[in-house]
Amino acid sequence: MSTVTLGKAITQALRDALADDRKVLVFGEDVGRLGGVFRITDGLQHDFGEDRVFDTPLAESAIIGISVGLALRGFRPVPEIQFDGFIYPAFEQIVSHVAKYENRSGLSLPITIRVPFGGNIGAVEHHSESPEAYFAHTAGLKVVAPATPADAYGLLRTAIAGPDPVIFFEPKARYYLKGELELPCPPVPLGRARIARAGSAVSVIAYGPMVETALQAAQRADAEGISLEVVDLRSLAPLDVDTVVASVRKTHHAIVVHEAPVFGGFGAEVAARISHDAFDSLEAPVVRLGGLNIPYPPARFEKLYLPDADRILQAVDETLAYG
Amino acid sequence: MSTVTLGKAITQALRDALADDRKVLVFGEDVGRLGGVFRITDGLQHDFGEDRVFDTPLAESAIIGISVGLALRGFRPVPEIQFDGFIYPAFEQIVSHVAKYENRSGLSLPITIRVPFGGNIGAVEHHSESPEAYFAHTAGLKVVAPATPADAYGLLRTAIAGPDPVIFFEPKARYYLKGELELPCPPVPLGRARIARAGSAVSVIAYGPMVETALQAAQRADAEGISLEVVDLRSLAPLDVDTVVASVRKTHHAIVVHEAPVFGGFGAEVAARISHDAFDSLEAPVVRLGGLNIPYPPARFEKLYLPDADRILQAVDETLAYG
Amino acid sequence: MPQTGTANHGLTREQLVDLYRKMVVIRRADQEALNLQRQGELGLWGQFLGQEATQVGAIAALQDSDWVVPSYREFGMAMCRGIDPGTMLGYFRGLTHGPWDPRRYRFLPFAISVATQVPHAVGFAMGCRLEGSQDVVLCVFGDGATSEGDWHEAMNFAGVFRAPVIFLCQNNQWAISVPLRQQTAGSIAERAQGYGFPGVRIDGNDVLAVVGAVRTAADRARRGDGPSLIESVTYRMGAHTSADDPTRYRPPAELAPWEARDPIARYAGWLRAQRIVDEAQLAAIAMEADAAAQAMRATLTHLPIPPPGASLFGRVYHDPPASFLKEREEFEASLEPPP
Amino acid sequence: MPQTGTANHGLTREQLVDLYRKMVVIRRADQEALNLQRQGELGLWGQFLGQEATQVGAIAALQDSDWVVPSYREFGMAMCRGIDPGTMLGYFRGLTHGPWDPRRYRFLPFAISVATQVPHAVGFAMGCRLEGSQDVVLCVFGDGATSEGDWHEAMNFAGVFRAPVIFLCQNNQWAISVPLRQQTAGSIAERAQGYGFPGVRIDGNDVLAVVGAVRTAADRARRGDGPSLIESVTYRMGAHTSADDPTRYRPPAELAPWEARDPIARYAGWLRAQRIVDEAQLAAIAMEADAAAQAMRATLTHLPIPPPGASLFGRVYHDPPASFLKEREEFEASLEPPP
Ligand SMILES: Cc1ncc(C[n+]2csc(CCOP(=O)(O)OP(=O)(O)O)c2C)c(N)n1
Ligand SMILES: Cc1ncc(C[n+]2csc(CCOP(=O)(O)OP(=O)(O)O)c2C)c(N)n1
Ligand SMILES: [Mg+2]
Ligand SMILES: [Mg+2]
Repeated sequence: MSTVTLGKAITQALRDALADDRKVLVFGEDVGRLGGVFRITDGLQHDFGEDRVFDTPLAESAIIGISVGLALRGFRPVPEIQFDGFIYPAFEQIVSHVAKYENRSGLSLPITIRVPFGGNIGAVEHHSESPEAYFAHTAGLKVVAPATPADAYGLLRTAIAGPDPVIFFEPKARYYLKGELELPCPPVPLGRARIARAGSAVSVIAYGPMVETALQAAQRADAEGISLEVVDLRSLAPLDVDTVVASVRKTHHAIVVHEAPVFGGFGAEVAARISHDAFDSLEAPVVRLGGLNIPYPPARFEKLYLPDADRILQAVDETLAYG
Repeated sequence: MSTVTLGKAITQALRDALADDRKVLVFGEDVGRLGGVFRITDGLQHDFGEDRVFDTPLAESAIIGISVGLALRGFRPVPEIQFDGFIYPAFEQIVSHVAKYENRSGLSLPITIRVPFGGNIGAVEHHSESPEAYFAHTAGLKVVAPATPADAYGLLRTAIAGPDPVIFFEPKARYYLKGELELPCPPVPLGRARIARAGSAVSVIAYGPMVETALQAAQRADAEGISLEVVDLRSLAPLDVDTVVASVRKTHHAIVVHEAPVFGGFGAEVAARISHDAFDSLEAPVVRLGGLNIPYPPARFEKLYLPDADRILQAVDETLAYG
Repeated sequence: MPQTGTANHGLTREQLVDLYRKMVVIRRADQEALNLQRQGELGLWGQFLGQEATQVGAIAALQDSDWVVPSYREFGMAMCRGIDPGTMLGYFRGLTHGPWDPRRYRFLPFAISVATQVPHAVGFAMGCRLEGSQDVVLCVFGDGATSEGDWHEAMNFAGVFRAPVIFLCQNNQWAISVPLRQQTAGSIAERAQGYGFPGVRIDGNDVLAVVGAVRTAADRARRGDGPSLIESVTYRMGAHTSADDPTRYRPPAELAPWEARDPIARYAGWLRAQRIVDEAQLAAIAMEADAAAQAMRATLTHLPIPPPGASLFGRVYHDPPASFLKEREEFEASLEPPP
Repeated sequence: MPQTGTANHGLTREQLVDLYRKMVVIRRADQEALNLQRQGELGLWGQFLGQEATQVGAIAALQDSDWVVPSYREFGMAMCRGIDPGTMLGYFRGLTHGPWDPRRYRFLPFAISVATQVPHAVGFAMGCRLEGSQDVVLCVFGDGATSEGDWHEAMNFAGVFRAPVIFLCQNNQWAISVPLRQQTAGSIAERAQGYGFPGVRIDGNDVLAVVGAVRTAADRARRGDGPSLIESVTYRMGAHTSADDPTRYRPPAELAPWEARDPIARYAGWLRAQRIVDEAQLAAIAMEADAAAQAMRATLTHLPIPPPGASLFGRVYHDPPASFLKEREEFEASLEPPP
């Protein structure tokens, strides 16, 4: 049993995947000699060679496009998109091919696209986006967003070893979040949510970077004698509706939280699903928390844009006071 | 007062916009001499010249990218994306620039991106997509989808004359739908939904091609003595929540329908909003109807994939039978 | 435009005749597919009339172990790879997105989104190189495709990674209604040097010129010397697709000079002059082509409609989520006639 | 690498000295910005150390009525256009996404997404041409940007529409940790001919060579003869940004030869040799640069934090929907301290 950061857990998962299967390839912009702008691939090129861990030219559409070709040839590509905001040039390759090529060819496309996502890092434009809803709405993709080092390791291993394409969103603001990681560990299946903290009064449903925020809120609520249950979705597509609905049927109150703007965000799917499946059990409307419906703001204002423990606790009071 | 098809109404809107403002430019793939693969721009190059109506090379990202530059220079670009499935290569330009450039520069970006969208035309892959949810979730964009010739004309004129970027989704399967168009007509504002048919038992909320389908269902329901209210959103962003919620508060039952896959689709936003704002008035869970959660199927199967009047009527029975 | 080269690239008489046979057979199939579309048996058809030399010559220059990454107009190439044409037409009949097993024929699915297949070909070729395999990849696209960003990114990657790929542009002068001069002010073939590999422009209506150029490029790739770009200059004698009306944009005078360069007539003349074929053989090949076209029609018109459940849900995921399987069940249940 | 050309492009003594002054002033500002970042006053800083000749020379070759479309590294160019550096640094302090009015300085906002500004420049230039205006557009990007699809699509459009645009590549040899040879196997300058217009490679550390090349391209564009590509060969002497550590990937030996080609030292030597400046002038310019840097620091550190409501909601739409205005009200209300 050892304590590692979320970032190091991802590095370990890549290292172990490269060691276990010579078909695994890691590539992208600056992932080689530099080891990635977040150092996630640090040391991998040195240890596995330039054929298996390599830098590409600056072209995201091609990075994903060659991943399709490499997968069709029998490899397991694990491309990195340097920042969330730079996945957009690859959108056509992802939506028209990564998501649909199996359906067209009958062939397996074991591609895992790693994307550091989310804000709270004081960055300039395009470096703090949360584009997960675009991909969750795209049939044929699996979309994952871990919140802990153990899940980051386990879910990434599962994604890379699996036969289907996965968009793997890494909460970049949590790369230094520490947690326990015991290796070898049992595989973490995709599509299974996790009760990050059991509670009884309100279900707070989150994923990625917001799980930690929800846990902070839960701790403070405890002090006020309010027991929050924190549900960590882990995987957006497939979505573990059963776990979410079971939690809400227990608490009768739900808050969904993510960093992306609320309008049309993934929280809408979760809220719509809860409102439908737990209709007779809800004692208050499902509350959606998220970023404001504006482009991601300058760094000095991002704390006003993003949900935090205060806003979650406010929502808790509202939902409990409803009616 | 005259009867025109939806397609011809759009052609007329483009013609009148070109005539009224010499800053308006119409361009894209095959929109010039050919008049567009759907003939929507038929005759415009002949009448307004090759400087104002022109063909471009085959590159969607550049078609949108030059639109940004032209708008910054003071023009009103009205680029056409030939089919829904080919807007993806332009995704970065739309999400990172069309949506955000005003916020960055303080300058107006009067760009109207025309996109024939939706299925039911027996086409090959990539020609029947419904990508509206991607854009509705993108702050900074306005997203419009008309259902009638009059709205197609009025909303397009408003979009082109307005100061902000608009993604204008044209229901291509309805290009031949006939309706009344009286010119000159008062401007149709963006963000105002329309009660396409008044009713009392269930609110059916739709936009674009599914409005006609909803009206067909309403007619059949009438025969069974069930009165459906059909709400035509017209604009997805901004969304006219007041009109939608007012309708549901009247009928206490809601069905949201679109062609796009249900999971993470725009119906999730509508359903989540209704479930929240009309929580105390709903007598049954909001039902979402849409495409299956799979890539758009081969033409021979599209009728099984898309919602139709039967599925709407089934949902009506379910929601009325609830509880 | 040069005359048909006399270099026969060491092809045997049989091989030389086979090039002719294949061109005649695919043209006849193309014509039959157009008939089928007009008779309502196909939703759409995109002719390759006039481009037979490029399609037959390119495949003839490859080894069976090599791979082909097509756009949507390479039906003739697919036939040359042995894919059954009647079954393939199931794609244009709207029965399936993927009528053949790509591994069996080493021929990837049609790519409708222009130029998006080019990076696939490069990645595939990078994989061949990583394996130390001798396989090379033929990547085919049109003149319009060279304007897309994906085309450029893939060309540059191929140069950097010395991928064993042959970029074959079927420059048929048109991208739907847009003529080449409005597609680019530059030269397609000359672009290759900007990526660090050779580019050549060839007479795409001269089947032997195509065989020669593709073989040279394939040898180069197999040697490990990297990619090549071939601009095969030809002409789209038909409409863009059955949904298109070229009379709206194409000057009629444009066709005559290209008819004079018809790849099949030219090659037949050369074969005759070389006394490689006689009229009897030519007539036999024509009959063979008719028979093949009739067989294609029969296969197509008897294609069963695949089961909806498998067609829609069967190949979306290799490891389908439980929720997805549930949706499939509900879908299939909904198909059963209510009791 | 040639020595500084003797051709002074008909520049007056004052103009020749001004080129030097500007290079010194922007370098000093660049250094000060790095200090400010290290002192925590800026979130990020991207040095342009070593690229002063290209930045100063290019702007000097334009008319004030011309437009500039930058990437994120053209801070020096922006200063040459008269934008206040202290205010501009508000961008890197995280106060605003757009610190200046693009129309006032004819200088568009920084473009962070690599190469995405290139089609903007082409569209803008197409607009100039449609208006029959004499304005030309200078579009600036790095060597890495040439690998992006947008770059290619924009180059091709510029050729087809004969847009009055100058493509200026600041080839500083690196794209973060990726050296040019891994970025492309070809040549950047040579790519221009594939798009139908001229491309040249110049010594980007020779300010007079830059003035000459950009002026030639601007004249050509103004004449209506269309675009040009200039590959300005220079070197990124600093880190990619303050977040980068080049010691992880850059061979130390690489720097010395480029230090020997320092654009300011070289030009100073030439000015001295030509007896255009004396030591007193050089000293005065150095003091002027110090003063400007101090002023920049003072402006930055005193920049007010703009009001949140206006900063976040004020420029998203020109015609904000009612629902959006309501969200803004709720947001602003939430900022008020609870009573
Ligand atoms: C990305 C994309 N944009 C637009 C289209 C619509 N479209 C289909 S074929 C075509 C022209 C292609 O021309 P070319 O590359 O020369 O190939 P050809 O059809 O002449 O063989 C266009 C614009 C498409 N299929 N994909
Ligand atoms: C589309 C996109 N992908 C990746 C990045 C991350 N990134 C920022 S700068 C850079 C390298 C750019 O190199 P170059 O074009 O040579 O310009 P330079 O920084 O050397 O001036 C990268 C990869 C980005 N900003 N945009
Ligand atoms: Mg063509
Ligand atoms: Mg560089």
